[in-house]
Amino acid sequence: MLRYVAGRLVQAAVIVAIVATISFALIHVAPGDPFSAVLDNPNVSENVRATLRAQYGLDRPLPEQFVRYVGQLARGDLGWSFSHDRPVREVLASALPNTLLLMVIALVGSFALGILIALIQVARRGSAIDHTLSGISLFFFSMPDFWLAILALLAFTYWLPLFPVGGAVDPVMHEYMGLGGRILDRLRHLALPALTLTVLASPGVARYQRAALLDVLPADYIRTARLKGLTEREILRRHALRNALLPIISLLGLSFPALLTGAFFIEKIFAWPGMGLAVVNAIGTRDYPLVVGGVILGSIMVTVGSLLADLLYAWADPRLRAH
Amino acid sequence: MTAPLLSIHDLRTWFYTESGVARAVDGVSFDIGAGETVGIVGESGCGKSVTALSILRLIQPPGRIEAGSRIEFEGRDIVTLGDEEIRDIRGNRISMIFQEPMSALNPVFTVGDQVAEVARVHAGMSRRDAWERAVEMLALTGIPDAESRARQYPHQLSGGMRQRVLIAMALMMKPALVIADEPTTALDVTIQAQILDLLVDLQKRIGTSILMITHDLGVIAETTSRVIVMYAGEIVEQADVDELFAKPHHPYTEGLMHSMPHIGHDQERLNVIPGTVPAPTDWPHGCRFRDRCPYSWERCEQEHPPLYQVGVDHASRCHLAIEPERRNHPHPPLVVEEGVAAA
Amino acid sequence: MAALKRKLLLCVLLVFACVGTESPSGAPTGGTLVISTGADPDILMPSLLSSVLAAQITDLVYDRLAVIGDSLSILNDDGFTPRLADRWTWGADSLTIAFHIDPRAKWHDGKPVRSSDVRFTFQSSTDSTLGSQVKALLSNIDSVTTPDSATAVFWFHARTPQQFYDATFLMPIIPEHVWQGIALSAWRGSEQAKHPIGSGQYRFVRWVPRAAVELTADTANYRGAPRLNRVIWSIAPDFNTAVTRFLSGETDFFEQLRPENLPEVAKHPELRTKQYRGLGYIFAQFNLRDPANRARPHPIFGNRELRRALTMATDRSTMVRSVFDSLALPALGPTVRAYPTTDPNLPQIPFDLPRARQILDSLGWRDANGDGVRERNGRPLQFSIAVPGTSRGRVRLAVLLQEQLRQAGVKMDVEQLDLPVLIERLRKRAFDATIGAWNTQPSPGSVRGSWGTVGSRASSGTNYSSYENPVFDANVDSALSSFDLPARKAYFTKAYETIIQDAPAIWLAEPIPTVGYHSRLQLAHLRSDAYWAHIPEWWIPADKRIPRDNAPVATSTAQAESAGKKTP
Amino acid sequence: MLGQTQDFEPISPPRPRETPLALGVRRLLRGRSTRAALVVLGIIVLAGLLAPLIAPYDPSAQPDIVALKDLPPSFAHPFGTDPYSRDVLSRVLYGARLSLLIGVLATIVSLTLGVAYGAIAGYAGGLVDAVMMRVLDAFLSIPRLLLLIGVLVAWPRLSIGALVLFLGFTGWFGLSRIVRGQVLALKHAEFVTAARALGASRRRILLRHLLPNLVSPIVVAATLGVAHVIVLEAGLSYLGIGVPQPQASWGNIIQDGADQVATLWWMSLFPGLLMVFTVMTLNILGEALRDAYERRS
Repeated sequence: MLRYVAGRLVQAAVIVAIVATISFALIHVAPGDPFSAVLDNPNVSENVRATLRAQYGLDRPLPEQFVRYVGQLARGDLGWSFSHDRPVREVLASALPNTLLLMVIALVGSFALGILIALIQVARRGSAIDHTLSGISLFFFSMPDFWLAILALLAFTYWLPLFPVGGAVDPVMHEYMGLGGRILDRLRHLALPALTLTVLASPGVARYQRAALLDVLPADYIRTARLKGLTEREILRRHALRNALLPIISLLGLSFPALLTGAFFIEKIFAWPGMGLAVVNAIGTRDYPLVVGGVILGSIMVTVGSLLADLLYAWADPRLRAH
Repeated sequence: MTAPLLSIHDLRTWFYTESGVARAVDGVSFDIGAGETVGIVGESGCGKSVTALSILRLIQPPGRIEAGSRIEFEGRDIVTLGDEEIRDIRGNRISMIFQEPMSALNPVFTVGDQVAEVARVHAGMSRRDAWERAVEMLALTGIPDAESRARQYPHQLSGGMRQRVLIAMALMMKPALVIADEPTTALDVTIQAQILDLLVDLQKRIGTSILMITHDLGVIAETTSRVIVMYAGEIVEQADVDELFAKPHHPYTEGLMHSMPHIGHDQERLNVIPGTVPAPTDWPHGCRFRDRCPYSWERCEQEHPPLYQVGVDHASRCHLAIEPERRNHPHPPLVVEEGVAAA
Repeated sequence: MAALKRKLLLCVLLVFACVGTESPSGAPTGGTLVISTGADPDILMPSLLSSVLAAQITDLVYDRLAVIGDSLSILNDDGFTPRLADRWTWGADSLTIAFHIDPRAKWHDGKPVRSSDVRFTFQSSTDSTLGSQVKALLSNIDSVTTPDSATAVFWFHARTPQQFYDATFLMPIIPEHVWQGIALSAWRGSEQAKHPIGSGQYRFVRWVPRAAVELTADTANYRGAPRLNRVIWSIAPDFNTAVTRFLSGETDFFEQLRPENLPEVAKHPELRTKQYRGLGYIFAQFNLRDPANRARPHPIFGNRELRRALTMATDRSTMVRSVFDSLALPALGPTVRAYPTTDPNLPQIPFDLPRARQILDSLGWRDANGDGVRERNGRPLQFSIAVPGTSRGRVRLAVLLQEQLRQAGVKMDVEQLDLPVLIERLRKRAFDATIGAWNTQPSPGSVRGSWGTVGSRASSGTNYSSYENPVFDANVDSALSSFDLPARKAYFTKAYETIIQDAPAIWLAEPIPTVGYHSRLQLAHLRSDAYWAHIPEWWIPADKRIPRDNAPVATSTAQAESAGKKTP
Repeated sequence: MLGQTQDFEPISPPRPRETPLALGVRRLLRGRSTRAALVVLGIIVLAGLLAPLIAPYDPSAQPDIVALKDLPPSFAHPFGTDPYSRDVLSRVLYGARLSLLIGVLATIVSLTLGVAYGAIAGYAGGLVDAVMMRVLDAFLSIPRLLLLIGVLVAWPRLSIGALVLFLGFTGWFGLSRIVRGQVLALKHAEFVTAARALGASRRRILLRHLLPNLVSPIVVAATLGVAHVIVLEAGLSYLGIGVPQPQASWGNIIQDGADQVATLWWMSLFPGLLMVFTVMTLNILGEALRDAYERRS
């Protein structure tokens, strides 16, 4: 187990190193020097330019620049965001909790919803309910993230104004609210983006879990359980789900990229102040250090996520736990 | 003779598949007496396992036990029982042992848990009592150090151990009938004998009946008192074990005998009988074995043979029973095995 | 204190009750104005800012010596009213103006405003280290002297009609004691540039990026407290969210409605719209010099006839109606109708597609290969027009223009760029064409920089087209040095006629700024250059207040500062 | 469905001369939803291909920029018009063309890379394989959209060809892992050993023996890959770094109307719906293909 963890950690480190290399290559191989916009912008102050030059050592030979760059990354220095006029790390650090909040809610919500749907489907497999739910799942599964978010925005803030438009809190009144009011305000703002991301992520879980359950059901041990005189319900809940949860833990790791991608669009469309919004806005302002910082951080999140999922898997599966 | 424990009458289990109705079991009738050991033997696809599963009503869609089939057990017809009642029989009055002890055990629970579960379901025992009972039972099946073994997961046990676990599970409630579906096929030769001995031994102690399903005539010879030979969804021959081995009547049984490997020689298919079992969606008219039969003649093509009585408690579904002289003129089988040309 | 507490408690209990208090002048005060906006300010420092929002905020926080009248006359001190300077005297030769600082004037941190602050403001604004965009406009001011702490004297190089305007309008006065310790090069990134301390009727409370900027009434102000207690800019991430917040009542005021918003606003009986005359115009501008070699004329746009043909091929009034509906008029030229010096009947190049085709034919641009695009000597009549992708109006105009020109056999590619990139290209004159927009100042003189030879030759000049015509320059100069309105108007008209006929740009649209506001809000005059100029006079009747009007107000400076520091 | 009874495998032995592909197709056509999906996809593809013939208007024509702009769906303009008075239906049809084309071309690029990389890694084995797989892990852990954003922001103003290449370059990681697994498994399969024993060259083994066995995972990956690329392209275009503006792709049309969703909802709804249907049918087909092949093996 310990060896396994160590191995996975090394692997994660290698991944981050490769991501760093890719991002370095992006910065330096790109034809339209990504910093020209900054370096020539009259509104960017001289010390920012100097910082940038120092950061990327733009006038040094490439290998030296690379060593410098990796060194800075290792220290957690992601450079200077000129559109925010703050270090990229600070920008991302202040945005990250919002993104994580959104992702965690959506993760928990979509897995709960997805597994529930799958259980209903499998309990009534072959029935009209099963087919209908499959169809609905597939429909939402095939939906581009941004499109569903646009529709949700349209439906629930314009046509049926149930939710406030954008942001994490009421920008004006939040400061003046009591504790209860603040919590309520946050929840009101959180509801629609979190729900949308949940709806986006659930079909994948439901489909995967349904398949996993159906994979498990023909298994001999399910027949054994049936043979023992267990009810279908007990079998589904006790024997099938428990086994089908293992693949779902793998799905947990696999779903991070999609969840993060979804969060990007959702943050953009619902103006949720997370790292997705920061990075997408940085596209518009050509704030290249921030974009690259977002890519690196996103990759780290995904790597860490899948690492956690793997560890969880190893812990949950008695066959692996022993080793 | 007292009333049999289990009495199957005209069992038909059909599967409604995309490529047609597969009549996997097609009119099977037989009895099992209390404490008796009956064997069903036949090639893959002959319907013996479906018969076993039908007895426990474990047929999953698209399979279905057809109306008119009757499976009488302890005075009740299993076919028409409610879900609740059938569940009460499963694992309690009738239990089953499978071929693959690894896959038949749930990998994420300890074996003790799985054995104990039976007692919890049927005897309503507490977790603790059930566990103790399970350990007892495991010990009874010859698992050394059962207490600690019970805390292990299936993957930590050897194949023979796992089979013992399954046997413990099956005998937990001292059922009236145990169905053993190829219980030794997946095991090492040396273990096979041990497991068979164990079964026979336990049967004697508990007094349960056994329905032994196998393709291995050696196992039949060793454990059973009466044999049913199945082919293409039907019983083709039925006799006491000694009678059958001494005087096989049906050409299929004959073929099986000829191809009988030495005990323990694991051979999945008895390839020596030329040809393969026809598709269950499309049983031939007349005798279903005729294409592979060295004696077949016109009658075999036109008339579906009934079960002829050919001796004391000995029946055979072969027209040779009424035209025995045909046995003197064997000919090569009509059909060359498919794929031979291509190979 | 206990009484205050009780009062606050009452506020909380009777949320809908109003707690209007009377100001010394007798006008009712109280209430919160929330303005919807779609972007953050860039920097809250008058000499460095470039965003309109930053100007709104700093104009309320900082004071000028005097403010321009609503007529926007820039002639001498006509119509100007006192602010930090309670009076002023002209020198005998009119080359000096002595401003007397209002003795009651205090900075928001409690320090008095002195003449040295005025001198400091001038000196820092004109120091090239700071890099203020105002510097170029202050070239006529030689220096500022301070004979005593209450008097600031401006010394001018030349007598011009807009001397007084230059001295007062261009420079909100900043406190020397706050800024003197910071190197000029560090101003831009300084904390002070995020937490302004001024002398205006509103003091700064907080700026939470991407959320809000809040100002509160400076109740002890030398000019009296403003009528609204608070002004808050609610910063939405984009235009649409800003509009939606306004429509939903989350905000009270939206500064620039688009035509498609009007029916939405009309659906809300409590919302109103109001138009005022703006000072902006939009145009499609050509580069008259070859981007590859500025010594040569542009291979396409170097030709005046061709440029005129392009204007002729453009149905400007239809385009304007398509994009802006009733919220803009076709532009007259490099000017706006709000100037008293602008003749609204300036002769235009008419829309005449057949004639445009004829001209292009006669210039040798013909479609020989039948692909719909004219060519000459093997070179197709094709160019790309750069537009800022974030400006929807300009993108729309470009796409419409693309189709119009296609009908004349001209292939125009639309290239959407990010604003900083675009500005950079314009600065380097590395472009074929662009859709530009100028928001001009009250003085029509800015046309010198944007279309005159000065703006073409100077390295920081904004005459991106490199349009150079001595006739135009001479007429503009004459106009600017003339003290007589009819004469000024005549000179400007000549200058405009010249440039219109030279067609260095297709003059597209002059937007009519349209604000949306909640009917409970009582607006004052919306001044053309700055609708917000009179915000201190806006008010909300006591019977129309809603809970947020009565939210407790940050009162002391200390509180304001700590609130400000909380912002990350 | 007969998995319940192990005894019961050979229902109908495969017809000897049928290729895996033909078998797959035959299996595929059995499902009702699969047939429906094929029909819908066929219609969409056909509509895209025939866009010039069936589009009611020129997708870039601006017939009347004042009177005909921003029209909601009507008989004359079933999908409404955009702010330039262009017919949205016509644009969506042309958009189908472009979006599908990008999807297919990018997927071809991905397939080529994925198969090559996976086959090499699997065939080489050992250290080469280990290194190649670690590199692959790194690529797999970068969310594709993020990677593309990073690339496309660095390379502004890309042509569609370059966009296709980048979409292709970022889409092969998953497939190459599958291919590598298959190659690894097949490498030691008897028929390959036999071929090697008979002196077949490495190239011949790869091409004649391994590739045909990779057909099924490739076909499945291709189907799902096209769906994925379509969604990605739309997302990037929506962010303004995908297909450059004058051309209509589904993402672009949605982006055109994105800043007026409330008033121009038809500009988001119709291209989006069409996209959902396309992706949905591709998903159905991909899965049906997978089922068909998996059941065979």
